[in-house]
Amino acid sequence: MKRLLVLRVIAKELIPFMLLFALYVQFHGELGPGGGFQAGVIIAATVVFYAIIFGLPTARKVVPDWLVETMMPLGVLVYAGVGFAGLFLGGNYLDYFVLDADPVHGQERGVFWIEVGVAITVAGVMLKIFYMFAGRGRSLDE
Amino acid sequence: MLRAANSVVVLFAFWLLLSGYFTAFLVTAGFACAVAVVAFAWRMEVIDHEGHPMHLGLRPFAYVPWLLKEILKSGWQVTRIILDPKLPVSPTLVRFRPSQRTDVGLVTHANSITLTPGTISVEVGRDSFLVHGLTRESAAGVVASEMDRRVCRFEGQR
Amino acid sequence: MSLAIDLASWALLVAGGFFCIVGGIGLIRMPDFYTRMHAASVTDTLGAGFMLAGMMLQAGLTLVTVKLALIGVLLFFTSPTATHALARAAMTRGVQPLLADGEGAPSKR
Amino acid sequence: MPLVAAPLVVLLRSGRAGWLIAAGVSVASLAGALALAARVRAEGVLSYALGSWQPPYGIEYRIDAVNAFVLVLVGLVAAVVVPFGRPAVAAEVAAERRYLFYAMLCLALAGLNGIAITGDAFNLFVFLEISSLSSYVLIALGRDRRALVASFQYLIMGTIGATFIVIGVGLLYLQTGTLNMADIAARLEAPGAARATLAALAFLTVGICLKLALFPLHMWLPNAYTYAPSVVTAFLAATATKVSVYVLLRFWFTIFGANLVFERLPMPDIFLALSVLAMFVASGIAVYQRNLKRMLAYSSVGQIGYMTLGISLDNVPGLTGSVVHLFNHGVTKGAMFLFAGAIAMAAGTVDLDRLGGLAKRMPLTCAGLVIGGFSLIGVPATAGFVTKWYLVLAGLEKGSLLLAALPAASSLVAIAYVWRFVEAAYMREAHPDLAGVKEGFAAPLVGGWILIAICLYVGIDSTWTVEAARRAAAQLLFGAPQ
Amino acid sequence: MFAAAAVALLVAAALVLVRAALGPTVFDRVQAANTIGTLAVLILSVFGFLTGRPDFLDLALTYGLLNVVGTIAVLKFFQYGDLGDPGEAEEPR
Amino acid sequence: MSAGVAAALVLPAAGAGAILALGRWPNAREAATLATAGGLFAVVASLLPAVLAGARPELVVLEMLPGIPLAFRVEPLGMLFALVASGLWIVNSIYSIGYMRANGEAHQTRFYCFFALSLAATMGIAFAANLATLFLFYELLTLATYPLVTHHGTPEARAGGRVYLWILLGTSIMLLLLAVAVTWFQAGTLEFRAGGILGGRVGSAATGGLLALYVFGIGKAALMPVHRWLPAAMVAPTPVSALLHAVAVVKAGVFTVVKVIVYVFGVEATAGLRSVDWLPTVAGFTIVAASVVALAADNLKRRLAYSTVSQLAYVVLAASLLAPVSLVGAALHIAAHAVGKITLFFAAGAIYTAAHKTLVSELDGIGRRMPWTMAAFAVGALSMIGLPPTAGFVSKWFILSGAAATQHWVAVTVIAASTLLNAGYFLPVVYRAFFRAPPGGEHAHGEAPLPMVAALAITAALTVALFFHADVPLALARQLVAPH
Amino acid sequence: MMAATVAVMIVQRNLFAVVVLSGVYSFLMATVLVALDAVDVAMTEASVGAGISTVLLLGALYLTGATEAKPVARPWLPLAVSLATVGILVYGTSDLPPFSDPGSPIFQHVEPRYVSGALPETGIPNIVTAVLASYRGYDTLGETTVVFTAGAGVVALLRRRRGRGGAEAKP
Amino acid sequence: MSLPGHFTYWITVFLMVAGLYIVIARGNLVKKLVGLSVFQTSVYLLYIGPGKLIGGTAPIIAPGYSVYSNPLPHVLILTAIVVGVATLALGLAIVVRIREAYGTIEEDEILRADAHAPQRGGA
Ligand code: NA
Ligand code: NA
Repeated sequence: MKRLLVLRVIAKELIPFMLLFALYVQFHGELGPGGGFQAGVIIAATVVFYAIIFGLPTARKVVPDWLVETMMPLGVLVYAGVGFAGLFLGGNYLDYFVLDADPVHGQERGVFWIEVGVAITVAGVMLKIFYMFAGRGRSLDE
Repeated sequence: MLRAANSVVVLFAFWLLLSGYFTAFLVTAGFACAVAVVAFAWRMEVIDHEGHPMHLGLRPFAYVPWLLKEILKSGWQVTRIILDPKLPVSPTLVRFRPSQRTDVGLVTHANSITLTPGTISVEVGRDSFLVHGLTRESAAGVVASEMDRRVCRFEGQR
Repeated sequence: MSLAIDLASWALLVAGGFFCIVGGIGLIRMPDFYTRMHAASVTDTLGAGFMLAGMMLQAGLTLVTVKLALIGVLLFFTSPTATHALARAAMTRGVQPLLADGEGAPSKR
Repeated sequence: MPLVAAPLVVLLRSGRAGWLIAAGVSVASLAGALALAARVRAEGVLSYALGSWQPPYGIEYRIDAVNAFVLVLVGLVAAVVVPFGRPAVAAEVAAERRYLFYAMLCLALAGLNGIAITGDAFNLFVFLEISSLSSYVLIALGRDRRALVASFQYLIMGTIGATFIVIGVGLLYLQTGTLNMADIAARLEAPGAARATLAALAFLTVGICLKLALFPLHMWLPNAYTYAPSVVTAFLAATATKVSVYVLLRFWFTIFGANLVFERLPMPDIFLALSVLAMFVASGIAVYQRNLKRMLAYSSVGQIGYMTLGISLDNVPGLTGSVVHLFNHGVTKGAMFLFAGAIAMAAGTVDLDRLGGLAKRMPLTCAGLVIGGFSLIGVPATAGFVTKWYLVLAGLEKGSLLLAALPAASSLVAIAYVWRFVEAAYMREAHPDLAGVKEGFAAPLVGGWILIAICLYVGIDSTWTVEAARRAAAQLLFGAPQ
Repeated sequence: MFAAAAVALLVAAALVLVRAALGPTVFDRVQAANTIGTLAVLILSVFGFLTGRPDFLDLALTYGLLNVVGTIAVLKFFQYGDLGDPGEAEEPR
Repeated sequence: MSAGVAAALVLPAAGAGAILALGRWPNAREAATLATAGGLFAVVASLLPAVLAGARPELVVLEMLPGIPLAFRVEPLGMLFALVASGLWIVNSIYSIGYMRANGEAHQTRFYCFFALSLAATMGIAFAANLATLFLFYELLTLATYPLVTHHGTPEARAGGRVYLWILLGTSIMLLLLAVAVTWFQAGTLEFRAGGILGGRVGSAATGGLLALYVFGIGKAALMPVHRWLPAAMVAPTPVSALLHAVAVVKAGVFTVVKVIVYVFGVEATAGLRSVDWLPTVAGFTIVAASVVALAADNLKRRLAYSTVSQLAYVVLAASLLAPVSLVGAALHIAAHAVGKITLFFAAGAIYTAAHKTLVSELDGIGRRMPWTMAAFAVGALSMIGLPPTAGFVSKWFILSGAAATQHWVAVTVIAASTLLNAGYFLPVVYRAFFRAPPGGEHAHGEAPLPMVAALAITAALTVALFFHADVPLALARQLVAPH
Repeated sequence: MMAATVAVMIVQRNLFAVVVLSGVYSFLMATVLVALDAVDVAMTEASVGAGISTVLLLGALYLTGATEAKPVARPWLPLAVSLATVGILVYGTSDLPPFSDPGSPIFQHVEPRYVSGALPETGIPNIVTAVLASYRGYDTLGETTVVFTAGAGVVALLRRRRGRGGAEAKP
Repeated sequence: MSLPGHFTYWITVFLMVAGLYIVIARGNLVKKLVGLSVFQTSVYLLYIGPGKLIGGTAPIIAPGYSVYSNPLPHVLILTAIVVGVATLALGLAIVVRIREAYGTIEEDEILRADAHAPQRGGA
């Protein structure tokens, strides 16, 4: 008897929408509430949800540890990299004005990329922490 | 593959509904995101006949109004019970065999039971449902019910 | 016309609020865990439904309505799922339901 | 820059690369700090607007004589401890965690530098948290299980402290509408006018004092320093509390102004009393410790008392003493903890009762520790003397021989605990467990001796440090170095 | 009228909160928490209208999603004592 | 010239290094010690003519604290002190070699190394051009001698070392440092200047207080009640007691006192102040009280130690009289007491080495077995008492003259009384040694090893020589008080 | 309501219940935040408080056990400390401008520039995002680093050697 | 000083006491962390409360609105929330390790275990 029947089916239906919603939050952070952090958290929450229902090992197969561990620093580097881009293009650190000929457009571009960085790191970290906690009681990890 | 493409379309529509901004950038991004999500979800193996039951067509939409009506009816009953000073409850458990054949059908049935106030599906399996009813009558109402038949119809039986 | 819409949405919102409160009262009055769940589902379904409908009427045919509908759909899917999971978890962990017929839990747990 | 280094380290996932990057970053950080200090000296206060948003709208780096000094200290300690700490890390931290360890070290360094360099009150909090969180991890990576408890204790106390700081900053913000420190200072109402100002002062002071382990808010420190890996202890002991002292200086003098803090409130008296308690009670507790690292940790609490004493005296020599002691004590304790770590590695214990006759086995390590001890006592020709000299002068300037005698008197307590080590290492019968012990790895020894050499050098030729500290003191008191 | 709705929702939430406080079983509290989540979604929607900025419904959606994740996580944990347990999902079909 | 000053400081430190490096070869090591000592004396002596001619060689190394340089300046008193210390180091090294070998002492490398370091510190004190430099080397001397005091590592040695350290470091940090700080605070300089630097800047009462800080802060001068470290230090091997606790350390103390009085307070500036009148009294009390304790002490080294306490107080007394003549006496007494007391300690060490005796009551008839040793002891004793033909007579004479000149009759009385007491505790030793019959059943022993005997003979000879040829010390002492 | 939740959290010894209640608390807090116009903050608090924190606490509880021992009965000192803190805070806030005072300093300085400048200067209508990502972008870099630190820290603390379980935890 | 005018401050105050009380008075380490979270959240209202303008709207520029609540506190508190969750995660990780090392997460028992443990070097 599949006792998780209801959860499984509903989860399958829900997860793609959750992910898309996360991305929506990411991309509309400049227009409405939300942004990289919230998006990162929702992405992580989705994977956590997936892991809860389909099991940690499955989740770890889909979103492997190496990926998560790469995401953690990658996001910070993206963010810092935007900062350095400003520096190399002749502005101060984190100066977005210089990222484009049109300063306002430059700002938009800078904000977009740093939000991407934030989301990557947040999603990575939250997931990794979840993996660490949830995986600790069992023998399958690492 | 068709299922995936269809998913992309649905998700892209979802995006557009959420967004309400139709700038070139955001629309493109929306499409890209929909594709990315589907790719990822594919990897998760959640886009299958359960996760994206497109084979059902539009039949589910016919089922919904009926369900809403049921919810209203039983909701009102439960409200009366709650507000009744005597609190006339007679909790009852019933076990019965559902007639659905697919998981989607079973889940729809189970959730419909739960959605209608006064009944909760406690255990859901292929062979038997265990339902908790607030009263004897509500519990009895789920066995071999109209709902069972309607879900079967939506599932494509008959 | 707009007055009619206002009145209708008023009515819907009031109904929603009423059912929410009823659910809350039920949650307090009901004798055991399982019966309380029934009360809660009044809030989840009727309360939420009427409220959202009331708001949709106010918003008219806009994106807001779409989002409200999405919220409604979300609740429609998730609320029974959560309730079911809760009931099942309680049953698995041996929370005995109070039964009118005094049978106790069914043998198969 | 270390901020960028840390993720790189994690990305590379190699202990060796981690070490290389961390060491490189530390040295670069020292170089940067020195360059900044030189520029500050030449050009006065530097301001760097991040994102090219002019303060107070954006966040600015604001570097003056005070934080240039602190930056140099942090850079120096890092540049010595990190490159030379490698064998200690190898011995104390499991291989698969080593790269993370270095990443944490980089983050701690980044946090401390950030605290020192920023001109924005809230940004300071953010960096404070970076350094704190990484410190918690670093401490918890100690081998002894008590390291975990110590780290947890620190986490609780540190978070309370940080939250107090946020509350204080919030109260300031509510009164001024700005977060830029210079701007807050300029917009704060007339001294003592607002209750909220006083409350902000109270919260900030308590919060910072939790972080800097002012007696009696020091409870987290001894355990943390005792059980953390030695490199961590050496690094944190030499920098973290010092940076906190800097923060206190910054808030008290730059934002609230000496007028408010010292003339309208009983702050100097309270601080004086606590400092004296720290100097005598904490040092007194140090005398009774059997564990060398713990003894040094309590000694740190006592030495922090010197710094706060100098602050509470509120005059140029006092502040000079405080600021210069940041450096002097940082260098000294950094070296001593490196040596203590070397002992722990070689002898497997830092229990004084089991270190009998150690000097025979590890002569250079012990000699370094003894010289460090001299600095703690304040023997002339060591850095510690310079501090003591200025504190005594500050007491005299206050017109009190008693105040002048206090720092001198607490040296006696320092003699007591330093001599416990001297007698154990040099005069006790050789402990049987130490039979095979030899002077261990060269790296910590070299690192420690570099710091000791600096400690001796600035003890004999203190013009550089004292001049810098005096400029910092003048900056704090009069708003410009004189 | 939205104010009235908000008040009603708040009253309901207060009632549910009583149950959350009383317990007695953990499941009661989880149920209460879940219901409060639903009510919060509604309150948020109403607030949107109340403040005249109904375009913040994303917030309500977020609530709804995370409410489910949280509730399921709690239950999963309580049933198996382990969040990562694959449960029976791996059974052959 | 300044190269000479630098050499005087660096040479012993370098010697310490060499000793450490040669630790494995005892002969080479001890040769290094001797060579360093000889070299040091040569360097110091080479500076003498210039100083006598009125030059003041200087060396400024760097700025320790803003406004306070690490600087050296050879003036007459320092010259005298340096000469005595470096000269006696040669003799002491010879003696040490004999003593350490004969007694089979452990850790000899460490011993010679720290000995050399102590001498380096002593040179620093002697040549310091300002209070801060002096304070620096003063503390270094304490630390460098500490390992020597606790050389044996026994519990008693550790206990003695603890007292030594606590009193010397304690007084210097608590009082001397404070005094230096007050001086800096008031005068704005710490430089030793003829005529003093405090003149007129400090009130009378404050001057008295500051003087008290100095006098008691300079624990090495062993003025009561901060004298206790000196007997405690007697746990050290005898060569240490001889050179350090008869010459270098204690003389550093009184030297500093004299220097502070002359160059910081200024003789003229301080002379009339009533607030400094207490000092001769305290010094006088120390002279008498220490003598009484010495009289009661049976342990020979302890008796010598209290004798030292008493004799140091002479110097302080002499300086505190603030008369030129007495200051000359103070300077001379530094030299005179040094040669005399080192002789006595040498003798005590020789007795211990040859006969393993430490108590005065055990010395019956020992003069017959160790005639050279006890003869030298007698010479030293005479010098302590202040009888001709010894150096002690000369210095005491000047001090007494000073007391008479200033009509300080208390001082005169004290000197007279103490002379009697000195005789009272030294002469019985000599009497026992030569005129009592040795107890029976003793194992036969002769003199101590040759290097020791040679050393004590040399110092005894010096004690006598200084009586006949006191011109160099006298010249230096006179320059000290010469009008500037 | 939040107060009541917290009060129950204090008394409750079943840690599991405490976790559930803290989720409720978070929802309530987020609702209040929305009422105060802080929509971005509310979204974050909701996702963090109700989502991530709950999951984390549960994960930790699984590994540590879910009931609290009876507290040792000496609550007076902590209470005194807490009350002293509060005393200062009450004192300090008592002369701050009252709620919703447009004349208070925080609306006079800095803020106007953000409100009027965000859109023309950065092209971003959400002022919070504009300030967060651009004006105070460095703060957010720091914040991201904090997150990263926590993540790497947890890994550093909980990672085990490959192949064998939990040996390193023993001292 | 008006009670309603400082309403948000009063909530802040209450949460703060409660949080701090849990942290100090409770021996269970997880509970301490929960208390710490509450304590940290108390700050949110301190910042955000005063930034609200009645009649103002959320600081997202939209046509038809001219009065916005102060966005700066929102930004700061976003950061504070993130810091809070980071602290919580780390704290829990440490608690987990403590539990593995000591077998308990009660402060008293841990202290007792350490007091009885033989004094080791603690290197
Ligand atoms: Na945003
Ligand atoms: Na139902």
